Amino acid sequence: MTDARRIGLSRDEMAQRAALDIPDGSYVNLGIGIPEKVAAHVPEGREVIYHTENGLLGMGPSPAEGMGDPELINAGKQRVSAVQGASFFHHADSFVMIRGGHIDLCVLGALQVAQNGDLANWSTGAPDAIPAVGGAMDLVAGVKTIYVITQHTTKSGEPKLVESCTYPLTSPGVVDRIYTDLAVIDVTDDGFQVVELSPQVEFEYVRERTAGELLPTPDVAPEVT
Amino acid sequence: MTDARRIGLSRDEMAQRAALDIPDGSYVNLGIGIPEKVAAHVPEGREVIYHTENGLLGMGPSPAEGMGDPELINAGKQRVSAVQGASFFHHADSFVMIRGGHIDLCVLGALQVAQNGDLANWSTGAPDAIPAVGGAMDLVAGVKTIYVITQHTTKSGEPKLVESCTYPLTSPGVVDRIYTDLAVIDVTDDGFQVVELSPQVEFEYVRERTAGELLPTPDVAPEVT
Amino acid sequence: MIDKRITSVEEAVADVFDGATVMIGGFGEAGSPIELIHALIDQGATNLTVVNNNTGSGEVGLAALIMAGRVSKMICSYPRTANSTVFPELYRSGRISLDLVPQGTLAERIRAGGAGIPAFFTATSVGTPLEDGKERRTFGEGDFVLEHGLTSDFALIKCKKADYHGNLVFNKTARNFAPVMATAAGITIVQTAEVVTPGELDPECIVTPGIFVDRIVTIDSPALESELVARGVSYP
Amino acid sequence: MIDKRITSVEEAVADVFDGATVMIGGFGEAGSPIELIHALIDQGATNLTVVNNNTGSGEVGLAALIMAGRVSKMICSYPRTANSTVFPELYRSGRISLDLVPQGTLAERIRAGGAGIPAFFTATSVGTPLEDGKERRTFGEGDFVLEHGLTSDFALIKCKKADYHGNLVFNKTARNFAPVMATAAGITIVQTAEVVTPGELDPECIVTPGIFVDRIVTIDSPALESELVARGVSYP
Repeated sequence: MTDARRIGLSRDEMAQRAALDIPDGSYVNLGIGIPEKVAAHVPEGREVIYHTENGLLGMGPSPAEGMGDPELINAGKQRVSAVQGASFFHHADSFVMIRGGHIDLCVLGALQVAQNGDLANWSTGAPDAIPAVGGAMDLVAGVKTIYVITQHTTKSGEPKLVESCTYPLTSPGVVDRIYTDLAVIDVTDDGFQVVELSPQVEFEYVRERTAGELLPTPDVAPEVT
Repeated sequence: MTDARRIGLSRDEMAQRAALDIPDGSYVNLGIGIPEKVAAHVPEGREVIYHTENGLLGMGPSPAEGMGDPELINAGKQRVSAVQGASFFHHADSFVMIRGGHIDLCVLGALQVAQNGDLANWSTGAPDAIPAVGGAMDLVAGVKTIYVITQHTTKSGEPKLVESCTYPLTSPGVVDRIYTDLAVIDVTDDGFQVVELSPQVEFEYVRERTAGELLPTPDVAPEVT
Repeated sequence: MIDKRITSVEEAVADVFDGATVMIGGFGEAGSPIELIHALIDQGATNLTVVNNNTGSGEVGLAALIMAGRVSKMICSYPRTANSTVFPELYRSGRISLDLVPQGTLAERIRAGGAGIPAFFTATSVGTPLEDGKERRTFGEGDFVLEHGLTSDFALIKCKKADYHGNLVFNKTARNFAPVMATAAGITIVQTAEVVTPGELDPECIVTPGIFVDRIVTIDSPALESELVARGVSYP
Repeated sequence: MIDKRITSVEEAVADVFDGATVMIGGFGEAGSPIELIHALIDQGATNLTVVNNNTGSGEVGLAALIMAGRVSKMICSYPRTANSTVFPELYRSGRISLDLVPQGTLAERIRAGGAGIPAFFTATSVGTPLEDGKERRTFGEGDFVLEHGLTSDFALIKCKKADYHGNLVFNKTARNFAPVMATAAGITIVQTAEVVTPGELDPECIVTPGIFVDRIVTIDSPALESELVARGVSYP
């Protein structure tokens, strides 16, 4: 399955594809890693306000290397900026926004997503690992819509879209949509529903690399409609 | 018992007596009525910071009639001022100070105080009364020390210091000290303990007007020590 | 483009529906969004549940809304204030119901509602008649009762200055319940004396971040309840 | 006269006792009260339970306190960050214990501790291994777990500016856990870059009112954790 790395979207292209689905006027929290790249790709003309759980609404781009304020950082502890109209607040108030359902959308990475929407993204459960959860459980339990961006398979080719998660859960039944290098996939009552295949990627190719139930898009296979 | 109005302290004198016991550097909430008068009588040289539950720490004196800001008021909805070093905050934060035990002292009025410290000061339980509680229950449940200022008896001469309250409670077992026109009285495990009699007031006179167990001060009756 | 300004109070409250729960800011007249309340009276929604610390005074603002028969239930801590005659009459005649909540519990229930906390324990009301029907539990050395988070369909609040993203700052003790109500309402409607461009408010001093605000109406010279009451005004 | 200034960091932390629970502000280095932490290392108290979102980095600040063997238990959400090697080693060798708490639950538990709320329900951690041992209950359509308020003997926090009554304002995202920790600690010790006279801070913009603050020490040019780590500093 090493060809899975040669076809499909790059990390930046995955972020770019996800960015197309960020609605104008929404309040968004972006997780660490590929999700962080989404902000740079939101189409012109949309105004999106970014929240970082360490106490800033209205997060702007990172400053040039060595610039910025070491006390103006994001949840990944990288220096960022604050846009016009930003506000600072303490941690408990920040999680009022999250837990209270005020953030419209969160884009996160994943270790595994199950076909019922279960998300595992904080621990492999390895006995010698130092457990660390951060704000992941709060985000997925509180934010209205959860998007995941992830490679379709692990580096060794194992599916990350699975029938049921083998890793410890971050929260059950929370994922709405998944952006992988191979496809855009919705989590539905019937299983993983392909919304869109990446260029040059065939449905069968994706199905072979998916462990749960994978439904083709109506366009690809009209008989499913 | 109409002479109870002719001897003992006036309302201002009761406030003045209570003010002597307000420690330097304390954070204090004063209830509506006689307790409001306490601030004016705190001895020179003590710095006391007043809290009003509607969102101000560092409340200052009322402005002259017709002056002030209608949006700078106290819990009794009277115009007040803010001292140097004051801060404004919202209602939930205000009650963090109260419920979290951060206010050192609260001085309140009472309908009845029982010898076990039970306080009734929000309702007579009359069937036609409009029930109204305000912040009284939060204050007595949260503030570290509770002082009561009250006439020793009702206008009709009924004791307000009682064996057990007949009115609905504000909170059980919360009152530490009571300032009446006739005496200063501590609530102790053994009952009401006279700390100090008002000038020209005899212990027996107070005992006749008290329904609970009343203990004389050690000075008055050394055998009790 | 995020711009939450609405042209008129009429538009701002147009979708308040019969049976809605409406939180209304203010402690007495301080912070009372009187123009929004009057617009709600004109709009006509009825059978409302209203959350406010009090029940208004005279025959304007909240008291006028109650007097117009639009409120079937009040959730408040102190329905008995100076010049408050409308509520007592309707209450005694059984035409309005009352859910009496201690002031700090009311504030915290609203804060919990906005924070996604369905319930919490507090010592307030333990051992009193207001404990009736609540679950009691011992933690450490104390007893506590279970209280539930409170949310609403709408919040009507007043502030001093807003930017059009919905960031708000308040005036002195007029802040009171408004910031927590903004978090607990499905739709938060704000009347402000002034609207500025995002960036003009100091980000360290914003009290209510724009995420909690849906609509902003400018009322540059809001009426003062006590002045209307003193003049004997009866709304409408 | 209310004046909470203390001359030195040594005096400020002198009474921290063995076995104390200490909340330490900061999210990574932003808001970390590094001079107070170093004073606590010098002071020598041991067997501490420390509450912080992380476990420090390099061999300065919180990481140095842990490296010195003074911390028997960490309560935190994310003990694994860049340049964080001290905690993992001690944890794997069983010399320090870990109470892993989701970040928002940690913030809310501290807020609850300061607010006199012994316990509250939240959806966070439901259906995960971190739910183990917690009471689960259904409210409405959702399931929630019971979490307990968290208090401490001391809090060490950092701010931008204080007045000597203890009113505080912060710098940007260095605010993070400090305001809630100030409410939840028996004794709150603050290092500030500047102290002013009461009245100089805008009362509408004060983040932490003085009632939550016990001691203030001025550190006008605080060290930056990342710079110390980059220079390979190991404290003491």
